[in-house]
Amino acid sequence: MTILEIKLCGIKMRNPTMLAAGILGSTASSLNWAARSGAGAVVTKSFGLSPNKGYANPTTVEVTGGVINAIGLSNPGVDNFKDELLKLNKSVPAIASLYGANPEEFSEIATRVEGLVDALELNVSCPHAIGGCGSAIGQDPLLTAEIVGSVKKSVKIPVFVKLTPNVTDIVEIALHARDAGADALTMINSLGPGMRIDIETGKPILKNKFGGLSGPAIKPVAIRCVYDVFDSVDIPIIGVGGIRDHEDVLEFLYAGASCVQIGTSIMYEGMDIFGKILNGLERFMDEKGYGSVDELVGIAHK
Amino acid sequence: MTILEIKLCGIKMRNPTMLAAGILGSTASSLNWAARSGAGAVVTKSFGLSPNKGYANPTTVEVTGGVINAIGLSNPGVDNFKDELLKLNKSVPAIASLYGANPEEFSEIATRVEGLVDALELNVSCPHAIGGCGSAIGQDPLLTAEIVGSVKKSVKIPVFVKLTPNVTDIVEIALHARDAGADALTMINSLGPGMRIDIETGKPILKNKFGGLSGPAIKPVAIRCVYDVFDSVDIPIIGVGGIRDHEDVLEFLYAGASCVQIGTSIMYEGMDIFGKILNGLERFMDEKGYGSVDELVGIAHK
Amino acid sequence: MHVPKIVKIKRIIEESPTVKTFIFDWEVKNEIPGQFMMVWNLHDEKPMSISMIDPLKNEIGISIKNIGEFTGQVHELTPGDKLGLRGPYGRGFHIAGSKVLAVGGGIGMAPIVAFSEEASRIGVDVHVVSAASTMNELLFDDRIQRSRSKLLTCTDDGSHGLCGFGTDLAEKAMSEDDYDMIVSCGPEIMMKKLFEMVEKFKIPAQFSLERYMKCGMGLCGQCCVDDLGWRVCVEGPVFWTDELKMITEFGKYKRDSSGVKHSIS
Amino acid sequence: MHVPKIVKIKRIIEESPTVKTFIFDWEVKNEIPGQFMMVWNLHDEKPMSISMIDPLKNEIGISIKNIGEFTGQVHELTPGDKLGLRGPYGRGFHIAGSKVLAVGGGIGMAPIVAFSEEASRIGVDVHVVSAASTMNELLFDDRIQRSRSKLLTCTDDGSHGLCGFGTDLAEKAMSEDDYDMIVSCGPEIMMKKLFEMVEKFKIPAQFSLERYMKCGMGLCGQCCVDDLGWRVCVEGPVFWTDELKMITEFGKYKRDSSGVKHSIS
Ligand SMILES: Cc1cc2nc3c(=O)[nH]c(=O)nc-3n(C[C@H](O)[C@H](O)[C@H](O)COP(=O)(O)OP(=O)(O)OC[C@H]3O[C@@H](n4cnc5c(N)ncnc54)[C@H](O)[C@@H]3O)c2cc1C
Ligand SMILES: Cc1cc2nc3c(=O)[nH]c(=O)nc-3n(C[C@H](O)[C@H](O)[C@H](O)COP(=O)(O)OP(=O)(O)OC[C@H]3O[C@@H](n4cnc5c(N)ncnc54)[C@H](O)[C@@H]3O)c2cc1C
Ligand SMILES: Cc1cc2nc3c(=O)[nH]c(=O)nc-3n(C[C@H](O)[C@H](O)[C@H](O)COP(=O)(O)O)c2cc1C
Ligand SMILES: Cc1cc2nc3c(=O)[nH]c(=O)nc-3n(C[C@H](O)[C@H](O)[C@H](O)COP(=O)(O)O)c2cc1C
Ligand code: FES
Ligand code: FES
Repeated sequence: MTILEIKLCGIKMRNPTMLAAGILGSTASSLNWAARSGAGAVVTKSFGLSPNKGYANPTTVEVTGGVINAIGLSNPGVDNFKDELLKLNKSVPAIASLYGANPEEFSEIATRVEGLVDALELNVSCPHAIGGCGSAIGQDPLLTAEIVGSVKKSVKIPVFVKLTPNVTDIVEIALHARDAGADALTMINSLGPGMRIDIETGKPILKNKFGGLSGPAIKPVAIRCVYDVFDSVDIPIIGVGGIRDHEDVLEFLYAGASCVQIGTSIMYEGMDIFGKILNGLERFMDEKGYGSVDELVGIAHK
Repeated sequence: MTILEIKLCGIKMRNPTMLAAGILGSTASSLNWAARSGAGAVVTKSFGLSPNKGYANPTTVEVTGGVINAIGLSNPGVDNFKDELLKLNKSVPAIASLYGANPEEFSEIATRVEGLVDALELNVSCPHAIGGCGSAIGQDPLLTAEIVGSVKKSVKIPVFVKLTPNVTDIVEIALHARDAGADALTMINSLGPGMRIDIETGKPILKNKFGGLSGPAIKPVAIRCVYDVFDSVDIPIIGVGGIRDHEDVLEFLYAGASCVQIGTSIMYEGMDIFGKILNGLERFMDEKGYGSVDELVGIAHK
Repeated sequence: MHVPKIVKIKRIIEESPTVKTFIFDWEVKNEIPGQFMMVWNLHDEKPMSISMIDPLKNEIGISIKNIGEFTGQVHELTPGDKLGLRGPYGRGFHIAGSKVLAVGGGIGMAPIVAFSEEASRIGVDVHVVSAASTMNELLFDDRIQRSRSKLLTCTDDGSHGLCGFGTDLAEKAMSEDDYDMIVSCGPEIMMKKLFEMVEKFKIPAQFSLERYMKCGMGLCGQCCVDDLGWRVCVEGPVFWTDELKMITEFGKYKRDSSGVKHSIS
Repeated sequence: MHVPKIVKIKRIIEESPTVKTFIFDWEVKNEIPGQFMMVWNLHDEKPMSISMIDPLKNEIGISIKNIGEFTGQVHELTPGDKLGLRGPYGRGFHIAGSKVLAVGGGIGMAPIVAFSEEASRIGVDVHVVSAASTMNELLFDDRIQRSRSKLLTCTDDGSHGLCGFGTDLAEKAMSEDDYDMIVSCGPEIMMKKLFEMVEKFKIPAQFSLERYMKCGMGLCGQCCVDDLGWRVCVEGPVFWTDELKMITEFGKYKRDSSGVKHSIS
């Protein structure tokens, strides 16, 4: 056992990093690649009941400090995705990210994949989902609670709930998710949403016009969300938003995250980002004499 | 008359740029400096009824793509600030930014400075104000409307309302402000709020722990807010958030802003930023054959 | 920054009844044959190989075959019309060896002609196998000849050059000549056959793959291939045979925009 | 990035009963005497001039006079304790001329000693007027002498050197010697008097100003001075007499942390 090992809702992880949902997570192959590259766990691209092409291109565009994206939750649907889940090499825990339009849809998908993964992450926070599937849910505390409650009744594996920062009060949503039975909270999904307009043509560049902001630019907001929720909610927090190096990971742990997810920065650093971060983290803990990741969690509150 | 000239709520401006509230706006001298440097209008630092020291340092810290700040609305109070307003050289329109805890306070301050400025900007959106003065108001549509209504009854000069992006639905707040009589909307105040934690000590760096995020990192969100509100509200919008060059200004105009404010990027570019942006803007308009700024407003909606 | 840059179409060359080349002013830095651009026509955005690189005139070109909505729209544009380009993306062809066989099929000739020009320029002896369905779909003959590469053509219907597939002609060339390396772009079944051939002849080779692309910048995972998960937009689109051996889906299937698999035939 | 970097106090030098110098390992790039650091003691953050720059050992120092809550807290620290530093900030002293008079009063000696060391090192003949209230508050004598600058001292109570103010001693020096330039840092009333003196003697001069600072990076406007609005943290803290003539509040008043004016006396 190394000093990086952690336990999250009973799930053993060899280190506190995960591949974030929707970044290279559409196939078993790329999820396995993330695992081979060092990720302590992998989260799939969010999938729903039926195949979804998502939005037409352009679906991503870079901005200062990150990207805005409106992929639109493209995925081959739960049945096709089960084939992918079956091919996961299982070297690290796998978390299935789900989306749906209502409690029944969420529970249906959850039940179908329960046997193939170690935990579920409910995506109620995509800022550009079609047909009320995304943050329309996560911005409504009661609807969020209803969905979490429904999924919790349907499955036995841990259920994480991924929250949107695009609300007046994220603590309120977090409390509702916790009360409905969430085992952990993932924070944050992409922010805004944001828009980028082309100067020459005056056109919004994304086909969907606006998309969620992710990358280093959103890190301060993610850190604050984790910090605030840590103070009022007693379930583990999975921190995500703008992580690019091991210092960013430390910041999330200090704020109160038990572990972290990494997404957009893979665009800058490639899959090697996991190895680089783990080296940095282990060196730091070694130098400072920390014996386990848990000792780092919540330090900023002391 | 140059092609950059605009009219905002009846106020003639030689160009569509303003100094944003709270950046170098605490004295007549620095406001006059911004005017000398090219700003088409200047907005003061927000001031309240009595002197306010704000938070202790650190009050600002840089992050990727901008800064987070928790200055805490430090100001010498309306009576001292009137001395500053009297020393404005009046070469460009001056806008007084006010804050208060309730409708009465807002109206009181508004009345006292009405004769000294060309318009008011109500700051109901500071994400780190003491005692419910800031975004606690701007996140509540009814309270916002009440304050706007009260100020509108007290003064005759145009009243701008500055909105916070840190709400689930900015269009709802914008509509309430408009219905209460706002003459224009300024969008956006700083975002988040955000937090930055020091790696060595585990301490949040800002004394107030969290602060508003500003600078290029927030531009995509500001653009989206302007775009969305332009679609549903028929009063002029003053765009602000992350502007660093004339292309950023164009993006705001295309999204629907009638003019813009510039804040954080003065840290990168100095006061020369106004001159640089105006040159860029005039050259662009000249090359493309635009005859007035108005022609650019809202192009992204076509 | 991964942001489309709006450029005006400078010239359009009608290469064949279905293919047009669009030329743009573009500050050439280190664009490499085999790399691609994301091309935005203000409605949709799709990957297109760079088919022409002129570092002296600072021009690049892309060659588009009209096969659907997007390519149809672009074909309707005229000089002066605007497109948004971002790139170059991906890993292009590595130029190595002194005698190289370049095999292109159909619109796959786009990166191949750019490769043959670039490689010839630095002194490599390039033989180009250009394959098309019929004579007037043969692409870039003149540019290949001007680049002093040797041109070998074939058509499915025998209307020009050898009657047969590009792989037949390539096999002939490989048995008659000693090549240091092969590069290829074209229909995946053609490349799959060629791949088996170069294994037999034991010649190092690079192949340019096509997969559905959304971001083009290595984020969305839409273009990832089994079993290694590599992103065709970043780790590809050009792969060595060593790498292709680990891309188990090569020649078998590819995924569409929702991620559903479709077999290649 | 304007972010505090945590450093450990390497050594502490007790300069006088009220002043301590704190030395840190710091990669010296182009720190200039007259520039300042924002010093964070994990509770508050305040501006402090750089009083020592050692590009060989890669060390810098700041010298702090204990006058209130923050400075008191920092005085309680011991070697190994942590402080956060960001900077260097502002425009330092411009080194020019071959014979320079440097006038420091009280803790204003902090940038002056750094200046005299740096200027001497490159061959400038520096005469330093060091003024303090009383003998054991005279700062940095040893360093000034070691730097081969000429040291002239005075104390308000006559306990060492000339009995009188720094301005008296400076006037004496200026009438006896020809200086190409004057630099000064100290109480603003002292500098105001010196400013009038150099006008009379027609010698170019630079003065280092103090104003209340929050951001230190040119954003908040807390340190802006009348009438031009310049930011002391960016356009200053060192100003030429030409510039000072346009800083009409110089010697008259300064603003506190809420922006309320207080007259200087
Ligand atoms: C790296 C790369 C380089 C390419 N270079 C060229 C080129 O030089 N010239 C050329 O004509 N074509 C090229 N293509 C193929 C080109 O992108 C598609 O033919 C084009 O997008 C079809 O669009 P459509 O709307 O006209 O047809 P559709 O009817 O939309 O699609 C026809 C077929 O094209 C493919 N396709 C559609 N959209 C995409 C997409 N976003 N990404 C990848 N494939 C897609 C699919 O297989 C689809 O079945 C390249 C593709 C890739 C991946
Ligand atoms: C550019 C610059 C360089 C300085 N260099 C030095 C130095 O080398 N050594 C040194 O001992 N002191 C220096 N000072 C002054 C030092 O910053 C203050 O004396 C110190 O902040 C006082 O803090 P306190 O809490 O101990 O005292 P307080 O009781 O808080 O303040 C005493 C006085 O210090 C001043 N002060 C307080 N806070 C600030 C602030 N944030 N910014 C500016 N002035 C403030 C005010 O005039 C106040 O009345 C410098 C100031 C500036 C602006
Ligand atoms: C291209 C892209 C696709 C994403 N898809 C999903 C998704 O399917 N489900 C989800 O919960 N989050 C999705 N996200 C959000 C990320 O998981 C993550 O919460 C966010 O990007 C912030 O982290 P980062 O800054 O490290 O990317 C996506 C983000 C990006 C950039
Ligand atoms: C240091 C600082 C102080 C600010 N003070 C105020 C203020 O007093 N009142 C206000 O309405 N907005 C204030 N703001 C917000 C700005 O006016 C502006 O809305 C925001 O910073 C986004 O624009 P920017 O990215 O160009 O800075 C402040 C911002 C900064 C960085
Ligand atoms: S197209 Fe998005 S990762 Fe390749
Ligand atoms: S201290 Fe903020 S501008 Fe100088």
